[in-house]
Amino acid sequence: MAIRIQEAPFDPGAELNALAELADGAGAIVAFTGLVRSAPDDPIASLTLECYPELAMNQIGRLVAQAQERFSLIESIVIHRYGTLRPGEPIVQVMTVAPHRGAAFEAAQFLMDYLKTDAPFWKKEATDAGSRWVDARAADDKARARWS
Amino acid sequence: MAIRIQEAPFDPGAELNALAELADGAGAIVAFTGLVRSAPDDPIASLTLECYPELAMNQIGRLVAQAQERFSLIESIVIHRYGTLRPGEPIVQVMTVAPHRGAAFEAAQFLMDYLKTDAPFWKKEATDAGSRWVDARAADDKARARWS
Amino acid sequence: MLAPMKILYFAWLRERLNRGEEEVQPPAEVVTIGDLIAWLRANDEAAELAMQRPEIIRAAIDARIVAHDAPIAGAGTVALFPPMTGG
Amino acid sequence: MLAPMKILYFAWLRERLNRGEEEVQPPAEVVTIGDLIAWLRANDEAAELAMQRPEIIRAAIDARIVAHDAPIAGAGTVALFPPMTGG
Repeated sequence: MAIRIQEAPFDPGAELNALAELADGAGAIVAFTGLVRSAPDDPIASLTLECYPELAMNQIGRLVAQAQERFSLIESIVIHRYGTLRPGEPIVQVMTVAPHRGAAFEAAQFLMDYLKTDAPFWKKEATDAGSRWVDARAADDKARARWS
Repeated sequence: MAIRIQEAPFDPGAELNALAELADGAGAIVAFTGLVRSAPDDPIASLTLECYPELAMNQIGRLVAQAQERFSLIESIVIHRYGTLRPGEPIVQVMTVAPHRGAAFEAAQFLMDYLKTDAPFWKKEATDAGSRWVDARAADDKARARWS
Repeated sequence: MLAPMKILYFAWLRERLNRGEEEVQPPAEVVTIGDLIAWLRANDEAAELAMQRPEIIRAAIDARIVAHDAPIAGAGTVALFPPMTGG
Repeated sequence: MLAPMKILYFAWLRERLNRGEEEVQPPAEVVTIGDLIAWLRANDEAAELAMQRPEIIRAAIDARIVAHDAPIAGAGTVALFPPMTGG
Protein backbone atom coordinates (compact mmCIF):
# COMPACT_ATOMS: atom_id res chain seq x y z
CA MET A 1 0.00 0.00 0.00
CA ALA A 2 1.21 3.48 -0.77
CA ILE A 3 -0.27 6.96 -1.01
CA ARG A 4 1.40 10.05 -2.39
CA ILE A 5 0.07 13.61 -2.28
CA GLN A 6 2.32 15.82 -4.37
CA GLU A 7 2.50 19.00 -6.39
CA ALA A 8 5.05 17.53 -8.83
CA PRO A 9 3.89 15.77 -12.00
CA PHE A 10 4.09 11.98 -12.16
CA ASP A 11 4.61 9.57 -15.06
CA PRO A 12 1.56 7.25 -15.37
CA GLY A 13 3.38 4.55 -17.32
CA ALA A 14 6.45 4.54 -15.10
CA GLU A 15 4.17 4.21 -12.06
CA LEU A 16 2.36 1.27 -13.65
CA ASN A 17 5.60 -0.50 -14.50
CA ALA A 18 7.04 0.06 -11.03
CA LEU A 19 3.91 -1.47 -9.53
CA ALA A 20 4.00 -4.46 -11.90
CA GLU A 21 7.38 -5.35 -10.37
CA LEU A 22 5.63 -5.80 -7.01
CA ALA A 23 2.83 -7.91 -8.45
CA ASP A 24 4.05 -11.33 -7.33
CA GLY A 25 1.24 -13.88 -7.58
CA ALA A 26 -1.03 -11.39 -9.32
CA GLY A 27 -3.19 -11.99 -12.34
CA ALA A 28 -4.65 -8.51 -12.76
CA ILE A 29 -3.59 -4.88 -12.51
CA VAL A 30 -6.05 -2.02 -12.99
CA ALA A 31 -4.67 1.49 -13.42
CA PHE A 32 -7.05 4.44 -13.46
CA THR A 33 -5.60 7.79 -14.54
CA GLY A 34 -7.68 10.94 -14.12
CA LEU A 35 -6.74 13.83 -16.41
CA VAL A 36 -7.51 17.53 -16.43
CA ARG A 37 -10.40 17.63 -18.86
CA SER A 38 -11.04 20.54 -21.18
CA ALA A 39 -14.27 19.94 -23.07
CA PRO A 40 -14.34 21.32 -26.62
CA ASP A 41 -17.59 23.21 -25.90
CA ASP A 42 -16.33 24.62 -22.58
CA PRO A 43 -12.52 24.80 -22.64
CA ILE A 44 -10.49 25.62 -19.55
CA ALA A 45 -7.05 27.18 -19.37
CA SER A 46 -6.00 25.41 -16.18
CA LEU A 47 -7.27 23.58 -13.13
CA THR A 48 -6.03 24.43 -9.65
CA LEU A 49 -6.42 21.89 -6.86
CA GLU A 50 -6.36 23.17 -3.33
CA CYS A 51 -5.55 20.54 -0.71
CA TYR A 52 -5.51 19.97 3.04
CA PRO A 53 -2.54 17.61 2.99
CA GLU A 54 -2.67 16.27 6.53
CA LEU A 55 -6.37 15.39 6.24
CA ALA A 56 -5.78 13.96 2.75
CA MET A 57 -3.16 11.57 4.08
CA ASN A 58 -5.51 10.46 6.87
CA GLN A 59 -8.56 10.06 4.62
CA ILE A 60 -6.82 8.35 1.71
CA GLY A 61 -4.72 6.17 4.00
CA ARG A 62 -7.84 4.83 5.68
CA LEU A 63 -9.54 4.37 2.32
CA VAL A 64 -6.65 2.39 0.82
CA ALA A 65 -6.51 0.17 3.90
CA GLN A 66 -10.26 -0.48 3.55
CA ALA A 67 -9.90 -1.35 -0.14
CA GLN A 68 -6.95 -3.62 0.52
CA GLU A 69 -8.99 -5.58 3.09
CA ARG A 70 -12.37 -5.54 1.37
CA PHE A 71 -11.08 -6.71 -2.01
CA SER A 72 -8.15 -8.85 -0.75
CA LEU A 73 -5.71 -6.84 -2.84
CA ILE A 74 -2.09 -7.78 -3.33
CA GLU A 75 -1.11 -4.14 -3.67
CA SER A 76 -2.76 -0.73 -4.06
CA ILE A 77 -1.45 2.74 -4.76
CA VAL A 78 -3.02 6.21 -4.87
CA ILE A 79 -1.15 9.20 -6.27
CA HIS A 80 -2.94 12.58 -6.10
CA ARG A 81 -1.63 15.92 -7.23
CA TYR A 82 -2.45 19.45 -6.13
CA GLY A 83 -1.48 22.86 -7.48
CA THR A 84 -2.15 24.28 -10.94
CA LEU A 85 -2.40 21.79 -13.82
CA ARG A 86 -2.93 22.24 -17.54
CA PRO A 87 -5.51 20.35 -19.67
CA GLY A 88 -4.44 16.77 -20.34
CA GLU A 89 -2.17 16.55 -17.28
CA PRO A 90 -2.69 13.60 -14.94
CA ILE A 91 -4.35 14.59 -11.65
CA VAL A 92 -4.76 11.24 -9.96
CA GLN A 93 -3.74 7.65 -10.48
CA VAL A 94 -5.25 4.70 -8.63
CA MET A 95 -3.73 1.27 -9.15
CA THR A 96 -4.91 -2.05 -7.76
CA VAL A 97 -3.33 -5.49 -8.00
CA ALA A 98 -5.27 -8.70 -7.34
CA PRO A 99 -5.23 -12.40 -8.20
CA HIS A 100 -8.23 -11.94 -10.53
CA ARG A 101 -9.70 -9.11 -12.57
CA GLY A 102 -13.00 -8.68 -10.73
CA ALA A 103 -11.41 -7.58 -7.46
CA ALA A 104 -8.91 -5.29 -9.19
CA PHE A 105 -11.66 -3.51 -11.17
CA GLU A 106 -14.00 -3.20 -8.21
CA ALA A 107 -11.30 -1.90 -5.87
CA ALA A 108 -10.17 0.76 -8.34
CA GLN A 109 -13.76 1.97 -8.75
CA PHE A 110 -14.30 1.91 -4.98
CA LEU A 111 -11.20 4.04 -4.46
CA MET A 112 -12.12 6.54 -7.17
CA ASP A 113 -15.72 6.85 -5.96
CA TYR A 114 -14.54 7.65 -2.44
CA LEU A 115 -11.77 10.00 -3.54
CA LYS A 116 -14.35 12.14 -5.32
CA THR A 117 -16.34 12.80 -2.16
CA ASP A 118 -13.97 12.10 0.74
CA ALA A 119 -10.55 13.36 -0.29
CA PRO A 120 -9.98 17.00 0.81
CA PHE A 121 -9.21 18.58 -2.54
CA TRP A 122 -11.11 21.49 -4.07
CA LYS A 123 -10.97 22.20 -7.79
CA LYS A 124 -11.03 25.63 -9.39
CA GLU A 125 -11.19 26.00 -13.15
CA ALA A 126 -9.65 28.99 -14.93
CA THR A 127 -11.34 29.97 -18.21
CA ASP A 128 -11.09 32.96 -20.50
CA ALA A 129 -14.14 34.36 -18.71
CA GLY A 130 -12.63 34.06 -15.22
CA SER A 131 -12.37 31.30 -12.67
CA ARG A 132 -14.94 29.16 -10.87
CA TRP A 133 -15.00 26.53 -8.15
CA VAL A 134 -16.13 23.10 -9.32
CA ASP A 135 -19.29 22.04 -7.50
CA ALA A 136 -19.55 18.68 -5.76
CA ARG A 137 -21.76 16.47 -7.95
CA ALA A 138 -24.79 14.53 -6.73
CA ALA A 139 -23.74 11.75 -9.14
CA ASP A 140 -20.53 11.33 -7.15
CA ASP A 141 -22.46 10.98 -3.89
CA LYS A 142 -24.60 8.35 -5.58
CA ALA A 143 -21.58 6.47 -6.96
CA ARG A 144 -20.08 6.36 -3.50
CA ALA A 145 -23.32 5.21 -1.90
CA ARG A 146 -23.30 1.93 -3.82
CA TRP A 147 -20.38 0.66 -1.70
CA SER A 148 -22.11 1.00 1.66
CA MET B 1 -9.11 2.11 -31.97
CA ALA B 2 -6.31 -0.39 -32.29
CA ILE B 3 -5.82 -4.10 -31.77
CA ARG B 4 -2.56 -5.99 -31.72
CA ILE B 5 -2.08 -9.75 -31.59
CA GLN B 6 1.59 -10.51 -31.10
CA GLU B 7 4.08 -13.04 -29.80
CA ALA B 8 6.54 -10.35 -28.70
CA PRO B 9 6.40 -8.90 -25.18
CA PHE B 10 4.99 -5.40 -24.69
CA ASP B 11 5.70 -2.68 -22.13
CA PRO B 12 2.51 -1.89 -20.14
CA GLY B 13 3.66 1.53 -18.99
CA ALA B 14 4.96 2.60 -22.39
CA GLU B 15 1.62 1.56 -23.93
CA LEU B 16 -0.28 3.60 -21.33
CA ASN B 17 1.84 6.68 -21.92
CA ALA B 18 1.54 6.39 -25.70
CA LEU B 19 -2.24 6.23 -25.35
CA ALA B 20 -2.33 9.22 -22.97
CA GLU B 21 -0.86 11.29 -25.80
CA LEU B 22 -4.00 10.56 -27.84
CA ALA B 23 -6.37 11.38 -25.02
CA ASP B 24 -7.44 14.82 -26.18
CA GLY B 25 -10.59 15.91 -24.35
CA ALA B 26 -10.42 12.91 -22.03
CA GLY B 27 -10.91 12.88 -18.28
CA ALA B 28 -10.31 9.18 -17.63
CA ILE B 29 -8.05 6.37 -18.78
CA VAL B 30 -8.45 2.81 -17.53
CA ALA B 31 -5.68 0.32 -18.23
CA PHE B 32 -6.20 -3.34 -17.40
CA THR B 33 -3.14 -5.58 -17.54
CA GLY B 34 -3.55 -9.36 -17.27
CA LEU B 35 -0.49 -11.25 -16.07
CA VAL B 36 0.53 -14.90 -16.12
CA ARG B 37 -0.48 -15.96 -12.63
CA SER B 38 1.39 -18.56 -10.65
CA ALA B 39 -0.45 -19.23 -7.40
CA PRO B 40 1.80 -20.09 -4.43
CA ASP B 41 -0.21 -23.26 -3.75
CA ASP B 42 -0.20 -24.37 -7.40
CA PRO B 43 2.80 -22.86 -9.19
CA ILE B 44 3.24 -23.06 -12.92
CA ALA B 45 6.48 -22.97 -14.89
CA SER B 46 4.99 -21.32 -17.97
CA LEU B 47 1.78 -20.60 -19.82
CA THR B 48 1.44 -21.21 -23.55
CA LEU B 49 -1.29 -19.44 -25.49
CA GLU B 50 -2.37 -20.97 -28.77
CA CYS B 51 -4.11 -18.57 -31.12
CA TYR B 52 -6.13 -18.49 -34.34
CA PRO B 53 -4.85 -15.07 -35.43
CA GLU B 54 -7.21 -14.36 -38.31
CA LEU B 55 -10.28 -15.14 -36.20
CA ALA B 56 -8.79 -13.21 -33.27
CA MET B 57 -8.46 -10.08 -35.39
CA ASN B 58 -12.07 -10.42 -36.56
CA GLN B 59 -13.50 -11.14 -33.12
CA ILE B 60 -11.53 -8.53 -31.21
CA GLY B 61 -11.95 -5.92 -33.95
CA ARG B 62 -15.72 -6.27 -33.78
CA LEU B 63 -15.62 -6.21 -29.98
CA VAL B 64 -13.56 -3.01 -29.81
CA ALA B 65 -15.89 -1.32 -32.30
CA GLN B 66 -18.86 -2.33 -30.14
CA ALA B 67 -17.22 -0.97 -26.99
CA GLN B 68 -16.27 2.28 -28.70
CA GLU B 69 -19.89 2.84 -29.73
CA ARG B 70 -21.64 1.53 -26.64
CA PHE B 71 -19.57 3.53 -24.16
CA SER B 72 -18.83 6.57 -26.40
CA LEU B 73 -15.11 6.07 -25.98
CA ILE B 74 -12.52 8.55 -27.17
CA GLU B 75 -10.03 5.75 -27.76
CA SER B 76 -9.62 2.04 -27.03
CA ILE B 77 -6.78 -0.42 -27.46
CA VAL B 78 -6.43 -4.18 -27.02
CA ILE B 79 -3.04 -5.88 -27.03
CA HIS B 80 -3.01 -9.68 -26.71
CA ARG B 81 0.00 -11.99 -26.74
CA TYR B 82 0.34 -15.62 -27.73
CA GLY B 83 3.22 -18.08 -27.41
CA THR B 84 4.97 -19.25 -24.25
CA LEU B 85 5.06 -16.80 -21.32
CA ARG B 86 6.60 -16.98 -17.87
CA PRO B 87 4.82 -16.17 -14.58
CA GLY B 88 4.43 -12.43 -14.09
CA GLU B 89 4.61 -11.60 -17.80
CA PRO B 90 1.81 -9.46 -19.25
CA ILE B 91 -0.60 -11.46 -21.45
CA VAL B 92 -3.15 -8.84 -22.33
CA GLN B 93 -3.69 -5.12 -21.96
CA VAL B 94 -7.01 -3.37 -22.49
CA MET B 95 -7.09 0.43 -22.36
CA THR B 96 -10.09 2.72 -22.62
CA VAL B 97 -10.26 6.50 -22.77
CA ALA B 98 -13.45 8.44 -22.05
CA PRO B 99 -14.61 11.87 -20.88
CA HIS B 100 -15.60 10.43 -17.48
CA ARG B 101 -14.52 7.50 -15.33
CA GLY B 102 -17.73 5.47 -15.42
CA ALA B 103 -17.60 4.79 -19.15
CA ALA B 104 -13.87 4.04 -19.11
CA PHE B 105 -14.26 1.49 -16.27
CA GLU B 106 -17.32 -0.15 -17.79
CA ALA B 107 -15.81 -0.41 -21.26
CA ALA B 108 -12.61 -2.01 -19.95
CA GLN B 109 -14.64 -4.60 -18.03
CA PHE B 110 -16.88 -5.23 -21.04
CA LEU B 111 -13.82 -5.83 -23.22
CA MET B 112 -12.16 -8.16 -20.72
CA ASP B 113 -15.34 -10.14 -20.10
CA TYR B 114 -15.77 -10.76 -23.83
CA LEU B 115 -12.11 -11.52 -24.47
CA LYS B 116 -12.31 -14.34 -21.92
CA THR B 117 -15.04 -16.17 -23.81
CA ASP B 118 -14.92 -14.85 -27.39
CA ALA B 119 -11.26 -14.37 -28.27
CA PRO B 120 -9.78 -17.49 -29.92
CA PHE B 121 -6.91 -18.20 -27.56
CA TRP B 122 -6.38 -21.44 -25.67
CA LYS B 123 -4.19 -21.59 -22.57
CA LYS B 124 -2.00 -24.49 -21.55
CA GLU B 125 -0.17 -24.45 -18.23
CA ALA B 126 3.15 -26.24 -17.76
CA THR B 127 3.83 -27.46 -14.21
CA ASP B 128 6.41 -29.77 -12.66
CA ALA B 129 3.83 -32.55 -12.95
CA GLY B 130 3.19 -32.03 -16.66
CA SER B 131 1.01 -29.75 -18.70
CA ARG B 132 -2.75 -29.17 -18.80
CA TRP B 133 -5.22 -27.15 -20.85
CA VAL B 134 -7.03 -24.44 -18.87
CA ASP B 135 -10.78 -25.09 -18.86
CA ALA B 136 -13.24 -22.40 -19.84
CA ARG B 137 -14.86 -21.12 -16.64
CA ALA B 138 -18.60 -20.86 -16.01
CA ALA B 139 -17.85 -17.63 -14.09
CA ASP B 140 -16.53 -16.10 -17.31
CA ASP B 141 -19.71 -16.99 -19.19
CA LYS B 142 -21.67 -15.39 -16.38
CA ALA B 143 -19.52 -12.23 -16.39
CA ARG B 144 -20.08 -11.90 -20.12
CA ALA B 145 -23.82 -12.45 -19.84
CA ARG B 146 -24.30 -9.29 -17.76
CA TRP B 147 -23.65 -7.15 -20.85
CA SER B 148 -26.42 -8.60 -23.01
CA MET C 1 -13.49 30.22 27.78
CA LEU C 2 -12.01 27.34 25.80
CA ALA C 3 -8.30 27.25 25.09
CA PRO C 4 -7.36 29.14 21.90
CA MET C 5 -7.69 27.06 18.77
CA LYS C 6 -6.59 27.44 15.18
CA ILE C 7 -9.20 27.42 12.43
CA LEU C 8 -8.32 26.56 8.83
CA TYR C 9 -10.52 27.56 5.89
CA PHE C 10 -10.35 26.09 2.39
CA ALA C 11 -11.54 26.80 -1.15
CA TRP C 12 -14.38 29.30 -1.58
CA LEU C 13 -14.79 29.56 2.18
CA ARG C 14 -11.18 30.75 2.43
CA GLU C 15 -11.73 33.18 -0.45
CA ARG C 16 -14.96 34.64 0.93
CA LEU C 17 -13.38 35.13 4.35
CA ASN C 18 -10.20 36.43 2.78
CA ARG C 19 -8.12 34.35 5.17
CA GLY C 20 -6.84 30.78 5.24
CA GLU C 21 -6.52 30.52 9.00
CA GLU C 22 -7.09 32.38 12.22
CA GLU C 23 -6.83 31.82 15.93
CA VAL C 24 -10.01 32.06 18.01
CA GLN C 25 -10.98 31.60 21.64
CA PRO C 26 -14.71 30.87 21.83
CA PRO C 27 -16.68 31.18 25.10
CA ALA C 28 -17.53 28.05 27.11
CA GLU C 29 -21.08 27.75 25.70
CA VAL C 30 -19.61 26.96 22.27
CA VAL C 31 -19.58 23.18 22.64
CA THR C 32 -19.83 21.66 19.15
CA ILE C 33 -18.71 22.35 15.58
CA GLY C 34 -22.25 23.58 14.91
CA ASP C 35 -21.99 25.99 17.83
CA LEU C 36 -18.60 27.17 16.56
CA ILE C 37 -19.99 27.95 13.11
CA ALA C 38 -22.90 29.85 14.63
CA TRP C 39 -20.54 31.79 16.91
CA LEU C 40 -18.20 32.65 14.02
CA ARG C 41 -21.17 33.87 11.97
CA ALA C 42 -22.49 35.98 14.84
CA ASN C 43 -19.15 37.73 15.31
CA ASP C 44 -18.12 38.48 11.72
CA GLU C 45 -20.08 39.79 8.78
CA ALA C 46 -17.93 37.99 6.19
CA ALA C 47 -18.42 34.72 8.08
CA GLU C 48 -22.17 35.38 8.35
CA LEU C 49 -22.35 35.61 4.55
CA ALA C 50 -19.80 32.89 3.72
CA MET C 51 -21.58 30.29 5.86
CA GLN C 52 -25.17 31.32 5.07
CA ARG C 53 -25.93 27.63 4.58
CA PRO C 54 -24.04 26.11 7.51
CA GLU C 55 -25.37 22.62 6.69
CA ILE C 56 -23.13 22.37 3.62
CA ILE C 57 -19.96 23.23 5.53
CA ARG C 58 -17.76 20.21 6.30
CA ALA C 59 -15.45 20.06 9.30
CA ALA C 60 -12.38 18.30 10.64
CA ILE C 61 -10.81 18.37 14.07
CA ASP C 62 -7.07 17.76 14.15
CA ALA C 63 -7.20 16.35 10.60
CA ARG C 64 -10.05 13.93 11.25
CA ILE C 65 -13.45 14.47 9.62
CA VAL C 66 -16.22 15.14 12.17
CA ALA C 67 -19.95 15.87 12.14
CA HIS C 68 -21.49 19.16 13.28
CA ASP C 69 -22.44 17.68 16.64
CA ALA C 70 -18.83 16.78 17.48
CA PRO C 71 -17.50 18.53 20.62
CA ILE C 72 -14.61 20.90 20.03
CA ALA C 73 -13.18 20.76 23.54
CA GLY C 74 -9.48 19.94 23.33
CA ALA C 75 -9.26 20.65 19.61
CA GLY C 76 -5.94 22.07 18.47
CA THR C 77 -6.99 22.74 14.87
CA VAL C 78 -10.49 22.92 13.43
CA ALA C 79 -10.86 22.96 9.65
CA LEU C 80 -13.99 24.22 7.86
CA PHE C 81 -14.49 23.70 4.15
CA PRO C 82 -16.98 23.16 1.31
CA PRO C 83 -17.88 19.66 0.03
CA MET C 84 -14.75 17.98 -1.31
CA THR C 85 -14.10 17.51 -5.04
CA GLY C 86 -11.18 15.10 -5.12
CA GLY C 87 -10.16 12.47 -7.63
CA MET D 1 -19.51 -34.01 -53.31
CA LEU D 2 -18.72 -30.56 -51.96
CA ALA D 3 -15.57 -28.78 -53.08
CA PRO D 4 -12.52 -29.72 -50.98
CA MET D 5 -12.18 -27.63 -47.85
CA LYS D 6 -9.48 -27.07 -45.30
CA ILE D 7 -10.18 -27.88 -41.65
CA LEU D 8 -8.17 -26.29 -38.82
CA TYR D 9 -8.01 -27.79 -35.33
CA PHE D 10 -6.86 -25.99 -32.19
CA ALA D 11 -5.78 -26.73 -28.62
CA TRP D 12 -6.67 -30.14 -27.19
CA LEU D 13 -8.66 -30.98 -30.29
CA ARG D 14 -5.51 -30.52 -32.37
CA GLU D 15 -3.49 -32.59 -29.88
CA ARG D 16 -6.00 -35.45 -29.72
CA LEU D 17 -6.18 -35.62 -33.50
CA ASN D 18 -2.44 -35.23 -33.79
CA ARG D 19 -2.88 -32.73 -36.63
CA GLY D 20 -3.49 -28.98 -36.91
CA GLU D 21 -5.15 -29.08 -40.29
CA GLU D 22 -6.30 -31.36 -43.03
CA GLU D 23 -8.12 -31.18 -46.33
CA VAL D 24 -11.43 -33.01 -46.65
CA GLN D 25 -14.11 -33.45 -49.30
CA PRO D 26 -17.36 -34.42 -47.62
CA PRO D 27 -20.28 -35.95 -49.54
CA ALA D 28 -23.22 -33.76 -50.51
CA GLU D 29 -25.42 -34.88 -47.60
CA VAL D 30 -23.01 -33.12 -45.21
CA VAL D 31 -24.80 -29.78 -45.10
CA THR D 32 -24.01 -28.11 -41.76
CA ILE D 33 -21.15 -27.81 -39.27
CA GLY D 34 -23.01 -30.37 -37.14
CA ASP D 35 -23.14 -32.76 -40.09
CA LEU D 36 -19.44 -32.20 -40.72
CA ILE D 37 -18.52 -33.08 -37.16
CA ALA D 38 -20.65 -36.22 -37.31
CA TRP D 39 -19.08 -37.20 -40.64
CA LEU D 40 -15.54 -36.62 -39.34
CA ARG D 41 -16.31 -38.78 -36.29
CA ALA D 42 -17.77 -41.56 -38.42
CA ASN D 43 -14.67 -41.72 -40.59
CA ASP D 44 -11.85 -41.53 -38.04
CA GLU D 45 -11.40 -43.21 -34.69
CA ALA D 46 -9.30 -40.36 -33.27
CA ALA D 47 -12.00 -37.85 -34.30
CA GLU D 48 -14.72 -40.11 -32.83
CA LEU D 49 -12.94 -39.95 -29.47
CA ALA D 50 -11.77 -36.32 -29.64
CA MET D 51 -15.29 -35.04 -30.34
CA GLN D 52 -17.21 -37.41 -28.09
CA ARG D 53 -19.15 -34.38 -26.87
CA PRO D 54 -19.77 -32.53 -30.13
CA GLU D 55 -21.91 -29.90 -28.40
CA ILE D 56 -18.84 -28.34 -26.74
CA ILE D 57 -16.95 -27.97 -30.03
CA ARG D 58 -16.94 -24.42 -31.40
CA ALA D 59 -16.67 -23.63 -35.10
CA ALA D 60 -15.72 -20.88 -37.52
CA ILE D 61 -16.11 -20.66 -41.29
CA ASP D 62 -13.56 -18.49 -43.04
CA ALA D 63 -12.58 -16.89 -39.72
CA ARG D 64 -16.12 -16.03 -38.63
CA ILE D 65 -17.72 -17.81 -35.66
CA VAL D 66 -20.77 -19.89 -36.66
CA ALA D 67 -23.27 -22.16 -34.93
CA HIS D 68 -23.56 -25.91 -35.57
CA ASP D 69 -26.53 -25.40 -37.89
CA ALA D 70 -24.56 -23.12 -40.23
CA PRO D 71 -24.28 -24.48 -43.81
CA ILE D 72 -20.75 -25.29 -44.95
CA ALA D 73 -21.39 -24.95 -48.70
CA GLY D 74 -18.81 -22.60 -50.18
CA ALA D 75 -16.57 -22.67 -47.11
CA GLY D 76 -12.87 -22.39 -47.84
CA THR D 77 -11.67 -23.02 -44.29
CA VAL D 78 -13.59 -24.52 -41.39
CA ALA D 79 -12.05 -24.25 -37.91
CA LEU D 80 -13.05 -26.54 -35.03
CA PHE D 81 -11.90 -25.86 -31.49
CA PRO D 82 -12.69 -26.12 -27.77
CA PRO D 83 -14.27 -23.23 -25.81
CA MET D 84 -11.97 -20.22 -25.92
CA THR D 85 -9.92 -19.09 -22.93
CA GLY D 86 -8.68 -15.66 -23.97
CA GLY D 87 -7.85 -12.59 -21.94
